[in-house]
Amino acid sequence: MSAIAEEEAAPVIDIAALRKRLGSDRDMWRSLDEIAGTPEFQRFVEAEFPSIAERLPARPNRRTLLKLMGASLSLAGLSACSRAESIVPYVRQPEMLIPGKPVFYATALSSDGFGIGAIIESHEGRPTKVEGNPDHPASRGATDAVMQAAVLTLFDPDRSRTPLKDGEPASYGDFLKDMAGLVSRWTASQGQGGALLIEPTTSPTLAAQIDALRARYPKLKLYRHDPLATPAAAQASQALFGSALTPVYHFDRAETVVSLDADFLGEGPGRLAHARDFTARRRVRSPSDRMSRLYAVESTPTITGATADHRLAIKPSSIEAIAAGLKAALGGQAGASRSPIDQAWMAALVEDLKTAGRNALIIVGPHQSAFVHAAALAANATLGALGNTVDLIEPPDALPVDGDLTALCEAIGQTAVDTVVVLAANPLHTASAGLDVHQAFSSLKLLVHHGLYRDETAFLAHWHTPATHELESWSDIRAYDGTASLVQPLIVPLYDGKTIHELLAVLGGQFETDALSLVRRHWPTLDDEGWRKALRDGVIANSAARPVSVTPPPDLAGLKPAANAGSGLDIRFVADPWLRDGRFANASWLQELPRPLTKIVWGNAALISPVTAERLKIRNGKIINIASNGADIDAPAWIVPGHPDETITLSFGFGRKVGSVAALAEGHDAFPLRHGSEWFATAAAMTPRDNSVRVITTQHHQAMEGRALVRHASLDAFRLTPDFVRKDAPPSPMESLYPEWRYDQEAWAMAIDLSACIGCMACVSACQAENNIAPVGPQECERGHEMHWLRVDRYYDGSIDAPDTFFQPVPCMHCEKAPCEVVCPVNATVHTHDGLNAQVYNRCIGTRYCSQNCPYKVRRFNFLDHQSFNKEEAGPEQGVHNPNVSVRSRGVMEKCTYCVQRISAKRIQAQIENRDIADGEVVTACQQACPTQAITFGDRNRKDAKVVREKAAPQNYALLEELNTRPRTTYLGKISNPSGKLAKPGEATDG
Amino acid sequence: MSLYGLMAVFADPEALIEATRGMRARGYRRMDAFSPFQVKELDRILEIPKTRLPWAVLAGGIAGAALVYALIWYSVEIDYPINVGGRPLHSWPPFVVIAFEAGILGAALAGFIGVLAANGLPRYHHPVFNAASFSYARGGKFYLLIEAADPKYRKGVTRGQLTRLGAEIVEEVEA
Amino acid sequence: MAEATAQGPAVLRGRHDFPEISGRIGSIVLNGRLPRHFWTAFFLCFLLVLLLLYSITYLIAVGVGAYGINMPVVWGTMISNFVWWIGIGHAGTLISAVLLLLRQPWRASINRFAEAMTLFAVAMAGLFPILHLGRPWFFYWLLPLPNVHMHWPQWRSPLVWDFAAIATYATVSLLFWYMGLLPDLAVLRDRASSRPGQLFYGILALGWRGSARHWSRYRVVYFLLAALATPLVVSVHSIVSLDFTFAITPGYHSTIFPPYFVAGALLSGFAMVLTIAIPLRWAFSVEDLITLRHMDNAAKLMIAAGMVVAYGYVSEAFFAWYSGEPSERAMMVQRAVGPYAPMFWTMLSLNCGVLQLLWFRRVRRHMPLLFAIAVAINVGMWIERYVIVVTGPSRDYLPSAWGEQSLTWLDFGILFGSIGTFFALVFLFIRILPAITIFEVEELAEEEGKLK
Amino acid sequence: MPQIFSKNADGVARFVIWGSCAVLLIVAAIGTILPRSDLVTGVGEPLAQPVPFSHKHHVGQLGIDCRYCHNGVETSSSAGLPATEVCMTCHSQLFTNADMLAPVRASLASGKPIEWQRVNSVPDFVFFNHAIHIDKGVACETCHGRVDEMPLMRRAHTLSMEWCLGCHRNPGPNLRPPQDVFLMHWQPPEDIAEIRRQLIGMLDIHPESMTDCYVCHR
Repeated sequence: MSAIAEEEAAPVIDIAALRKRLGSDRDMWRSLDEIAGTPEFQRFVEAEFPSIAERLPARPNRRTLLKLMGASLSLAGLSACSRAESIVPYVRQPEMLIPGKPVFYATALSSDGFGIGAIIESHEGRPTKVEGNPDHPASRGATDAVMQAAVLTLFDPDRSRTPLKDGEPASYGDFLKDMAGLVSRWTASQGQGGALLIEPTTSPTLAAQIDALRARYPKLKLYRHDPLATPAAAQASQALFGSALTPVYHFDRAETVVSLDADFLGEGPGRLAHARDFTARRRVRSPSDRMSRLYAVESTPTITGATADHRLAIKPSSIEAIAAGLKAALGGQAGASRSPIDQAWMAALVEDLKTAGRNALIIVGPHQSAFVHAAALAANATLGALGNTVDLIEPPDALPVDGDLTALCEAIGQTAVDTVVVLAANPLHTASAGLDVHQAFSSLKLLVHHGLYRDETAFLAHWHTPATHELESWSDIRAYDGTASLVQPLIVPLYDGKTIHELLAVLGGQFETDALSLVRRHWPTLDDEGWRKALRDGVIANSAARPVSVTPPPDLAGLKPAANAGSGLDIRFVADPWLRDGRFANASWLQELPRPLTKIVWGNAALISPVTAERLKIRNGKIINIASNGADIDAPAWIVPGHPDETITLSFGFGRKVGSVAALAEGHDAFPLRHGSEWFATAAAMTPRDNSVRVITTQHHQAMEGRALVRHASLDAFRLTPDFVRKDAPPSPMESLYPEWRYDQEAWAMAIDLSACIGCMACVSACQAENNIAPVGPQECERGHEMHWLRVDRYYDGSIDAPDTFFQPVPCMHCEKAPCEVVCPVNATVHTHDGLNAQVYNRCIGTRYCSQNCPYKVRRFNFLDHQSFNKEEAGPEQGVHNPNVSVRSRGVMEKCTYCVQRISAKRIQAQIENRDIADGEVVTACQQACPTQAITFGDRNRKDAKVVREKAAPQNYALLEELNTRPRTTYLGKISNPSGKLAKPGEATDG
Repeated sequence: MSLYGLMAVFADPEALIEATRGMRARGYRRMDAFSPFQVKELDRILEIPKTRLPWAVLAGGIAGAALVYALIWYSVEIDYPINVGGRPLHSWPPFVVIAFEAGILGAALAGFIGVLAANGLPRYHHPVFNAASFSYARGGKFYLLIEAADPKYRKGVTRGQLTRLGAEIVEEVEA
Repeated sequence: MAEATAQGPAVLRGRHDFPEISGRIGSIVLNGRLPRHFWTAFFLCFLLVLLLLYSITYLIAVGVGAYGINMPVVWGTMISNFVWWIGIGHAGTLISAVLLLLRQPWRASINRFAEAMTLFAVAMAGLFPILHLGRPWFFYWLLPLPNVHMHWPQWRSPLVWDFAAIATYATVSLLFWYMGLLPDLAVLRDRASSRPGQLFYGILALGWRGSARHWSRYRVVYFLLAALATPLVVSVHSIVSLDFTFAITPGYHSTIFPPYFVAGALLSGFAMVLTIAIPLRWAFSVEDLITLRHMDNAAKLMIAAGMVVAYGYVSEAFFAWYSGEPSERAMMVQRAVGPYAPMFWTMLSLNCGVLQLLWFRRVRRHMPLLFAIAVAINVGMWIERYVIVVTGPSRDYLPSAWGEQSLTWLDFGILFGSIGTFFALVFLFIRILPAITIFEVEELAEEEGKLK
Repeated sequence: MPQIFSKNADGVARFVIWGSCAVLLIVAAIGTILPRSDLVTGVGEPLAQPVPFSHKHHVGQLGIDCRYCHNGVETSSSAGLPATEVCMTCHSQLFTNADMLAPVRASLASGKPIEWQRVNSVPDFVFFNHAIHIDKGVACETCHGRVDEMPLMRRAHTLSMEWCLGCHRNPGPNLRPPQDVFLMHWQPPEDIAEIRRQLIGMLDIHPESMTDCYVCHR
């Protein structure tokens, strides 16, 4: 790929030239149109993305090229950087656009409608990497797997490229013509029969536009379809306080946390902030340090439960009883009678909560029933936590609507609605059971669909217009705490896309507008300086929502536990952690990213507990038929230790056949089994079929086989023996015939804190994005050919029904006595002076001896041509490639390099400035993405370096140190904080 | 058409040995014996000097080993010193292995080339092939050649002596 | 006929004279006195040669991912084939060199094709390290060639040692074999009736005329080559075994490997000698030259080597347990009960079970049975190599990385292709060169006084 | 029996033996020399350019600084090629209708850039950074040769790994005071050896770490 780095001579011509021309022009877009027709752009496009150029649809070729060009154009504009209209480089990276140097921009990515701040790295106008925005409350500098994939979906060749009229390519002009007709019709009828179907959104501009539309067409109906909607919290707060409020949690203040089926580390728009704050309270380096404690009651295994000090797996329908019991116990009543958990557990929990007082926090899974939410609010209030560890704010996504998809279908049925404009949603895939959206939509007079892909709904629509990717759009968005951010384009739309704002404007009769002015107009409060600052910082200063102070009525306003006897099987629906409701199904990175606990890739399975499997004589991969009131689906079973008994976990997001990547994946679609917006169903039936399938997973063995791999101890045990990691660990033999090799310059080293690691897989995804790691597809994964340089091992320990779960990220250890190097016959992997275990791809001949001899098995081999070398044949996906990392060819070994390209960049910079590399200057991709800062990287030879401090911790140990490989990567043993009263043998000491 | 010598054919090794001993006794020196397989006594009778080829083999072995070890040493110490797995540049134990193999190879080549050179092979055209009676192929025949250049060689006499020593055929061999 | 030669140390049977011996052996080559179905058999082998060519083309076009290997088991059949063939390559040199040094008369009539077998086996073996590579076209980077990258081989790598060992072994075997051929080529030269025949064998014979002076030097150097080949043959398979023992992978990292591999090599080597000799002596009706005595001794050597191999198995398991190293133990247990258990037990039953039949003289002298056992041992030894190669990495230090590989058609295509090629070469050899050493048999006949 | 081979067969045999030895030696020699020869490396052979741009004229005679056109060279991995405008800054005044410059004017008019032929290139897996070399006192001349004497640009050195390593192992002889890196016919002062010794210290150059693989391959 260095070709791009080396050959950017071409863009520099263009940009320099364009910069000059743009300077004179008022309106950037017009000037774009002027210039972009010229062959100069096309040449740039061909130089930069030959294959894109040739893969572009024939008809609107010129225009698409123009869009592509816009990339470097907008950058051109911004590097001229003087006009408020241009987008502005991030303030921490004050770099002009110089070929070969990346530029960084702040924006915000949407997660289920909520914003998470991001900083995008852009090379010659190509967004290549997503990093977190440290100034953004929802990111705090961290990212997750889904955010990392944003750049990949941007360059997805399957994206819809042209407007479609009844499935036939049409011009945007024709679309506008038809819309003009619609507008005049609505104007006449005040919007009679018209309806908008939107997704959940927090965009203030969008909200304003919708208000404007409703003002313009009073009879226009607005429906919201969110397959992942969790309305219970709002209902509870509505009932208790008369207004729908959203809780905001402050884990940095929480001493004792009780999670009632809440996966606050892995789910929800605040997950990254939660993870940061939660683990910050649990960072133990010396016996005197303190640690918060987490009790987790959950109805399906989550990474939160895996992190918990005490975990209880239970049927989802039993949570209400626990909530009731908890509230009662805290309320001082001895009413915890029918609580399904054992008394000692409850007692310890309640005692801890009481001691914690206002620093306690009871958090409820958003999918749980309104009663549970209410009970938790009350309990928090009793403890005094309300207003301290949990605040209530006006919901950022508040938008008065006329109902959901069901209501819409009814309305269509009653012919109250004959025209529907679907904005971004894909109801045909995500509609729940018994809701025949297809039939309903087919009866419409006009169905307009606006989306990123030509998805199931688009196929049905009379008109489909491509949406812009969020990295191509001007917009704005609010974070989980209400903080607003501006969304700015990194690249002018690659394909013929329009932002949702433009589309709404069109429906409002403004045909000649652009998203930028629409958004800008919505923020009159910001003067140009403030606007630029907002763009630079990625957040709009103090726009966070103010907490509302409330007091819950004692009687929970009559909310009662739903009287469902938890008879039979429960079904617990979850959204796939990466694909969500299926919208990311076409992102190969996400398909191939192992699920945190099951390590399943390219598919999903029905998760059940070992006991249930035992009862029904089911093995892994056995196809089971799951029936729940009326509907039924087939899915392969997967046995998960610690899964609640008599419960099946089904995940949404799979089973899509639209999209070349999505179609590759196996897995089943759980929506047909779902009723309404329920998150768990009771009284389901499960019958094994006779066939089985192979569920693809990247980790086949779950036990540590009694080896001291993840060394762990309880806080008490740690206080007694701070160096517990040494206990009954085989000693490392240091004597050798050979003299030691000295490293007197930098000595790069990494420390990974296993207590902090929550197994969220963000690091793996970031590594893939940074290092051009090829996805290989389901068949190859099944054969064990996957390529991730960094893997997160997951081990179970203790009883199979309630095991302890451990995560252990395993990158290359960069051993000082590297076993891989001595066996390579061609010097393709050798040591550098700063102690890196370098891998020279162009020297490797693929004997695979190094991997053979690597006890950590962290090396990855290109068994086949996984990605094309050749820029001509590689798809537009190559647009996402990091130009500073070689693309590896077939037959070559590769592995974690400690992000050597980042080290080199920083060293060259330091050398030019004739200084040493500062501590913390070099940040590896995994470290940068990690929400809990579990990974520390730096120069081991600097006494003041953070990594040295980490490695000085008593629980620091090297993996397999008995082999005397002298790894540079070491681990801090996992420390948990179980209550002394409940100490399980497994937890009391290290295992 | 000069004369190379007299070729006498014998039925079996014993006869050949006898004849050879006899001719030596009669003072002939420039003679050679030919047999389908080695007849050990002949070495002594013909006073064939002990070959020095073993020394050549030894030299070849030492040379091969030394050269290759030197090459390795040069490559790791001087030409491209590089840290491999934290081992010292000149970590001799592994290098010895290759040197050993190279030694064997050198020795074998020296031996093979040496024996061909010493025997003056390949020698496709040789006077003995002029002898009609001389054939390897018939097998079981054993030959004694008295060169005409031998000082004691007398045309009739030598032929007579050979016949008396039990030669089946005695034939003149042209050079 | 078994009792006919039951007693007596004599290697040869019946009375002979020199023309008869050289004539019989020579005419196989010169007059093409070939048994029926010779060419049919050759044609079948040739089909396998085509299979090999196709498989190799496919492998290079598509990539090594096309056969069974994966993470963590990155080594597969290419390596086991390599070790297997090298092992087979050992018996030839051992028979001709070691038995020569030990003055074993019975070596005479079987050493020639045993050496040929060595050469072909080594040729096959030499193929696999290259096919094993991810980028085979760069195999020459293992050689210290002058290049503009200033790159050198990494001399510490056992693969480079392999390269040296195999190259040396191939060369020395070739020289040794050719030297042995010289006098016989001379015989063929003089027996050849056709001009092309005369020229062909004449050129190869280098004008050998059996001069007494030549013979004395020839014998000395021939013995010296034998003396060189003997440590070489031991070193070669020891070095091959170092490919494994040098690695820290459980199941590889074991000091018993070198002797155990050499013994294994002899076992498989003699098995292959019998696999070829038994049909050969029958087809060409040379039972009186390659006699039951040969078969009997080979069988005895097999069981001797087999017992050493068995000891290897035992000590491997014992030290895995005795070392107390958890991963070693786990690997050993997994080998016996894990996914590869069936192969492991087949290996044991063949190499240690079936072999024991050879304790019985009746079995050793019952050709069909002996042949069956030899084939069984060949199979068993291949399985042994495969088990060694895959079980270690599939169960190494981090259980999270445990995994198995599953073979594809390509693994078998290449294995059987190579076997076919090997036999095709053997057929060609028998057709073109004397498969039995004429001059040594004559010498033997002379010494044993078996002359008319 | 009759002779199979004629008298001169032995001569032929000897010739074949010694001949094949000779052939082997020759092949080895060619294999060593050819990859380093200009035939393969293309050193010194000028490429035809759309516009016969003469560094000799612009640098040698007019003395235009390198950075005027290659403006990224001090800050970025890539030196960068000049935009058409950059050419036209002068040529809108000078030689305004020289035929030679027609392509340049055409380019400006049509916006279609001039397609130069790349002269100095390294493979994709080699990551070369201009800035660091310039900043550490490695002159343009050192790698690109006396461009002020090249009517048409040509490759001055092989740019092979061997050649790169030569300097990365022993940079001293190629160093000059950083302010002089853009000078063409630069005459080293007589105390250059001393200066270079100081430069290595001053510029904090570590030759021992400059041969680490990842310096060029990532």
